[in-house]
Amino acid sequence: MDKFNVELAATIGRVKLKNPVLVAAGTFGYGEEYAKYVDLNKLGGLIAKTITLKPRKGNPPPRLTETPAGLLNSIGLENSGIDSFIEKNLPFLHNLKTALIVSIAGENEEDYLRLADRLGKEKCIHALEVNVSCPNVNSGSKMIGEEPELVFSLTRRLKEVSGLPFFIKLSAQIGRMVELSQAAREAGAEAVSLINSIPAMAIDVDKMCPKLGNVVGGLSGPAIRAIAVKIVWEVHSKVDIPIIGMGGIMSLEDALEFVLAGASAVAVGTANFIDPQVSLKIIDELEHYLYEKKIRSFSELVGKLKTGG
Amino acid sequence: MDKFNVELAATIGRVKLKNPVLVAAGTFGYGEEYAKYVDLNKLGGLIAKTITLKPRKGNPPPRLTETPAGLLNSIGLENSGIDSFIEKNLPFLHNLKTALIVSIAGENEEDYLRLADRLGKEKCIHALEVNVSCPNVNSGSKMIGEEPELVFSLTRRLKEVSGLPFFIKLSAQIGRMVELSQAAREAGAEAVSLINSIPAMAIDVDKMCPKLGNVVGGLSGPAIRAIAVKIVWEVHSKVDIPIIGMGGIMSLEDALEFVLAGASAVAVGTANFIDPQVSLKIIDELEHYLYEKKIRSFSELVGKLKTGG
Amino acid sequence: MLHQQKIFSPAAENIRVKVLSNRCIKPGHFRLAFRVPVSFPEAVPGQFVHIKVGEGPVPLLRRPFSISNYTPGKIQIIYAVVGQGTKILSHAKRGDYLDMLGPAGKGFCICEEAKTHLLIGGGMGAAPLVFLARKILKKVKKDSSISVFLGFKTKQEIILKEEFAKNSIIGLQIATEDGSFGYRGLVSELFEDYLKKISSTSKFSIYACGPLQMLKTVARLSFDYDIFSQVSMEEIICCGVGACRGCVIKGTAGYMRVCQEGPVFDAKKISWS
Amino acid sequence: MLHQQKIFSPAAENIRVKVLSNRCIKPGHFRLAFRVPVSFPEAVPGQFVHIKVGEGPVPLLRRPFSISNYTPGKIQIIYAVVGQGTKILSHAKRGDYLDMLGPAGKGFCICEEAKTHLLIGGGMGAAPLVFLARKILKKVKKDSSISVFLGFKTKQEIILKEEFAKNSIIGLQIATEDGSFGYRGLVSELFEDYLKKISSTSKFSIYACGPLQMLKTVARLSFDYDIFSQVSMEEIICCGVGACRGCVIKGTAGYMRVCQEGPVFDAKKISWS
Ligand SMILES: Cc1cc2nc3c(=O)[nH]c(=O)nc-3n(C[C@H](O)[C@H](O)[C@H](O)COP(=O)(O)OP(=O)(O)OC[C@H]3O[C@@H](n4cnc5c(N)ncnc54)[C@H](O)[C@@H]3O)c2cc1C
Ligand SMILES: Cc1cc2nc3c(=O)[nH]c(=O)nc-3n(C[C@H](O)[C@H](O)[C@H](O)COP(=O)(O)OP(=O)(O)OC[C@H]3O[C@@H](n4cnc5c(N)ncnc54)[C@H](O)[C@@H]3O)c2cc1C
Ligand SMILES: Cc1cc2nc3c(=O)[nH]c(=O)nc-3n(C[C@H](O)[C@H](O)[C@H](O)COP(=O)(O)O)c2cc1C
Ligand SMILES: Cc1cc2nc3c(=O)[nH]c(=O)nc-3n(C[C@H](O)[C@H](O)[C@H](O)COP(=O)(O)O)c2cc1C
Ligand code: FES
Ligand code: FES
Repeated sequence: MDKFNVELAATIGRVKLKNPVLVAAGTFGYGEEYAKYVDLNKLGGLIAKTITLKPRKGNPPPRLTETPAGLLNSIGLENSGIDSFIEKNLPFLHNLKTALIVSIAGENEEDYLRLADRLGKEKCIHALEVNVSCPNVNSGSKMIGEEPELVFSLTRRLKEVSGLPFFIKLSAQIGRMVELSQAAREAGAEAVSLINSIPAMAIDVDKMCPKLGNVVGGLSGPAIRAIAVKIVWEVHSKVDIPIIGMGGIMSLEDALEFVLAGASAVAVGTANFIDPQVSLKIIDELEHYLYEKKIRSFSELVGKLKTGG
Repeated sequence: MDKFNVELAATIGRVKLKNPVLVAAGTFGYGEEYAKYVDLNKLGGLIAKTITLKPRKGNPPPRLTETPAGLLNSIGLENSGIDSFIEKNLPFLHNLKTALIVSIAGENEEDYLRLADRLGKEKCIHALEVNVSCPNVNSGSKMIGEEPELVFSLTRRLKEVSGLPFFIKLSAQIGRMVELSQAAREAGAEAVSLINSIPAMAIDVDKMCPKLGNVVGGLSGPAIRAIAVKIVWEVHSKVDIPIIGMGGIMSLEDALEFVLAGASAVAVGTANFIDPQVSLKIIDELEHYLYEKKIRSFSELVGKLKTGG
Repeated sequence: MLHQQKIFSPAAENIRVKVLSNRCIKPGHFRLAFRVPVSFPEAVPGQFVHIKVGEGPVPLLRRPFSISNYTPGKIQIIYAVVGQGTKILSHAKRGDYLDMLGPAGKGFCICEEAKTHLLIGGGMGAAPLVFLARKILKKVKKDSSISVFLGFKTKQEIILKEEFAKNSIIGLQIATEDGSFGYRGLVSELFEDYLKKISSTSKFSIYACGPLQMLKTVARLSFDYDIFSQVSMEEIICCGVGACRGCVIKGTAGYMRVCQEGPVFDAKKISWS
Repeated sequence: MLHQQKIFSPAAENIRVKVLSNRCIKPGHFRLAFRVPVSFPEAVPGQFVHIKVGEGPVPLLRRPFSISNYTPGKIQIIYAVVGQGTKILSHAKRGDYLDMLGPAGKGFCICEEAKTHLLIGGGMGAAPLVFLARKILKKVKKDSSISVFLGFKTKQEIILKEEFAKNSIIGLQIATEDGSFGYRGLVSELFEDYLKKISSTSKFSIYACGPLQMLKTVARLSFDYDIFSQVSMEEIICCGVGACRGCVIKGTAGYMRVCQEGPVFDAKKISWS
């Protein structure tokens, strides 16, 4: 075989990534925390932890518990708010030589619009991930991510305030992922991020109380992978929108499941906690894999699942 | 402490169980297969594998694959149909000294009604579990278990054809478990069975094809437990209907999570494959647990989760 | 062609068994022996035991292994380390306890009328054939012969050669894909070459265990030469008792459970396409 | 009361380390030593290492252990087997490799002006105090004293007694809940009794590690007697680098991360109610 260069670049609508491996929102802080363990510039991109307009103190501890092959968290979007983000975190992120995607969340449409407006003015941001599915915020009312009409309306209006590409992040808690993704597409979203952690709960049977201070949390990690892959495949089959796939990716093999199912890029979440370098390892192995399989470009793999019929 | 007798009996509406541990539909065949490994009469009850009007050959193999802490199956309701069930399986089940619950599924409302009508005439059946959420049947159209109105209408009509108690079995694939359970309650269902396996999928990245012949399957086992417990707790908090809790129960501790969250009884599924005697062990340990905690009656535990607020 | 006989499936048990030994017979390959009650049902070659490896939820399911020898009170299996489950099993030590369910499934039926018994094994498929050969030697008349054909990728992967070779009644031929030992090529090709040289195949009986592709070829040959053949099939085994219907393969008359109607099937009953 | 000093947190690494030994020091308790590069940042008592135990997804997270000794090129931890993760760790053998992240978090600051160093440990909380005592001995002036108070459930559970006892400068007192050794009662009661007999607590400094209830009492006593006190807190540690915000505890000025602002905190900064 002739030696050839493998093309790792990935495309999510208007967003070009040097490779398809991102780190997922909330699992990599604002990059800086991991800077001494990982060469951040090698990542396909970094999705910064969700920020809100005002500071949020997050949920009462305990915020974490393990379940079989899973992690249950109820961080509750603890963050210092957008002003602090722009002042303290953005300068560091600004210097990174990789795609920066910032995750935003609000209590209502206006919050999201103001966040997008502010962030739209920052040069170094490549896209915004719109978190409409955090299982850890009990606002009482319905989440935007539960209703296709709300997703449509929010996305439409976001596009009016900012030219940035928007990724709409949805969760498996709703059996309507196709409808929701369709709404995102019709309103002009660049992509959908699938999936957020799944609402779940664990109980300390000795103390007869919930293991998490917030009672309910979001389940992530290998336990949810098969559920996430199914959602990615279903949305890819039925909706014409790029997908960023995530949920339990621990290895190249796991990442490829998402890609074959239809994800144009993947994000590594929980696995960062176990091995901060896991994303770089996946990128390395992906290059070898493509070379050995004689596939010239990563993008050829996207959605290449053979389903017989 | 005075010695006292622990009361294990459980109540699901009109159905009385000698203890709260059942075996879940599809994971224990028709009892006979396990008879040489387990004293079936000690079970709280047996939910027989789902039967349909006509024989079904089920989905093409492979039908099983493992995921981290989970089992993905696409059996596809293989069964010999109701005539065969009544002729070949019921005589054996008839002699059991424990509650017999028969799971039924149909392609439409009429199927369910005819099944209920036929089975309503059999003396030895204590209740019917109405499977409206099997993730392995691609009928093309919407599943009854996806729409509260359909659940309501089906349950209503079932109650007209038979005096048997009905348990409506729902799945986590829908984020509307509360609405659906409410519909079941309003139509007079005896209970809801929560949860069926969750739609999921795994890919063989070497062959670039799905690991299951049916592409999609249902995820069960410890991986889904935290998701199931959350659903049970949510439905118990918001809907006044008895719940049979299931999803990843492998031990007494797991079973108690469901009970504290609000399940009046539990069903052991996937764990039977790993240890056929696991249900009997859980029953034994439950008795000891109650004794040590000085709880006189199992039913005192149901929904006893302390959530602070 | 001989008639198929009723394949024997005695009662099974689900018990804790004590490991007697677990020896590495070559890199990545182990022979594990464990004690069973003397009252334990007599196992038939081709049947399997279903073993819980490890304690945690990963791997979740039991793992099936063909019985490679049975004597009252003792069962032996031979296995290759291919994944997490077999890796954990390889750490079992003498004196450890394992949770075992078995003997499960239907084994090979030994055709007593047959004069020439042909055993074909690919890779780990050799494991149950050791037990089978021993049984045939015991059961059948002196004037009948046993020929064993084994196939491996390379010389390094050959297992159980000595077990067969030490019995002079058994004719043993080995194929390696790279030709590093014996016949160069697939064991099914070796077997076909053998059949081609035979004038009459009456009173022949075929027993095969190995990869699907090998079994396919052996089955086709058995049809061509009109020899009764039994093949041992693989699928993921879940309950192992016939309850879950997860282990089915396609048969000419519908799906059949590997753990119940099999793992050994009359080759004619399988849908090979 | 002495002023709190800046708690020192050097750079950390995420590396594969080689196990030097992993000895059972008493049933269910192990001392594990592993090699680190000589260039490895100097660890401070109270800091922890975050270790990946096992390969599979169960247990999923790393496990945190206080450093119980550091010498250039070598780190030691002492741990109790309490669940699956520590059970797996107990199987590590000399020569095995572990994936380690550390030294993580902020350690104890040794109050150089203090004359009387009071170390209080409950159960496994004794582990980092060995390292701390060694450091104090090195750093502080000859005229200062160290008193160590350890508490255990019963005599059988006592650990690290010899490590402290062998140094005559250290005053060691032990409490057991059942009175099977030393003082009968909780270590916090033993400590309270001690304080009651003291006329002046000026230039005292408290360092405590152990169960929450013990730390609570120690903190209250430190407030009552106006002694600067540092406590080592526990929460489930996930990332261990301050990114996930999963390990927070309630402080007087909001949530604080155990892995970043802690595990050692000025007792005054913690919301004890
Ligand atoms: C009836 C039968 C008899 C067998 N006899 C032997 C034998 O004598 N010696 C031997 O080395 N192997 C035998 N096998 C294969 C053996 O069961 C698998 O190699 C083993 O289960 C792999 O487990 P793992 O966790 O190490 O590998 P995994 O990482 O789980 O998988 C490796 C491979 O094994 C297959 N496998 C996994 N779980 C099962 C399961 N529950 N049932 C069947 N296949 C599975 C997978 O599809 C995969 O291809 C037999 C299989 C069957 C069905
Ligand atoms: C900063 C810090 C230092 C520690 N130092 C020591 C030490 O020197 N020696 C020692 O024996 N133990 C120490 N521990 C406790 C030790 O981390 C736990 O005992 C261990 O993680 C239990 O793992 P397991 O899988 O065996 O038990 P599990 O079955 O997982 O749990 C047993 C108990 O350990 C707790 N635990 C589980 N995972 C974690 C985690 N990631 N972080 C914190 N707690 C957890 C659980 O809440 C539970 O109460 C320390 C904990 C912290 C936070
Ligand atoms: C501790 C933790 C914090 C998270 N915080 C966020 C967040 O702030 N915003 C968000 O959109 N998703 C958040 N997530 C979800 C992840 O981005 C990801 O969607 C999910 O965990 C599934 O991927 P994984 O299984 O690889 O972790 C968080 C997940 C974890 C485990
Ligand atoms: C192999 C298999 C077959 C199943 N078949 C049925 C079925 O026929 N009808 C049904 O209602 N549920 C069926 N289920 C779902 C179980 O009854 C149960 O709801 C689910 O597996 C969750 O419980 P578990 O995690 O304990 O297995 C099946 C599950 C498995 C694993
Ligand atoms: S494994 Fe369950 S039927 Fe064969
Ligand atoms: S463990 Fe992640 S912030 Fe402390």
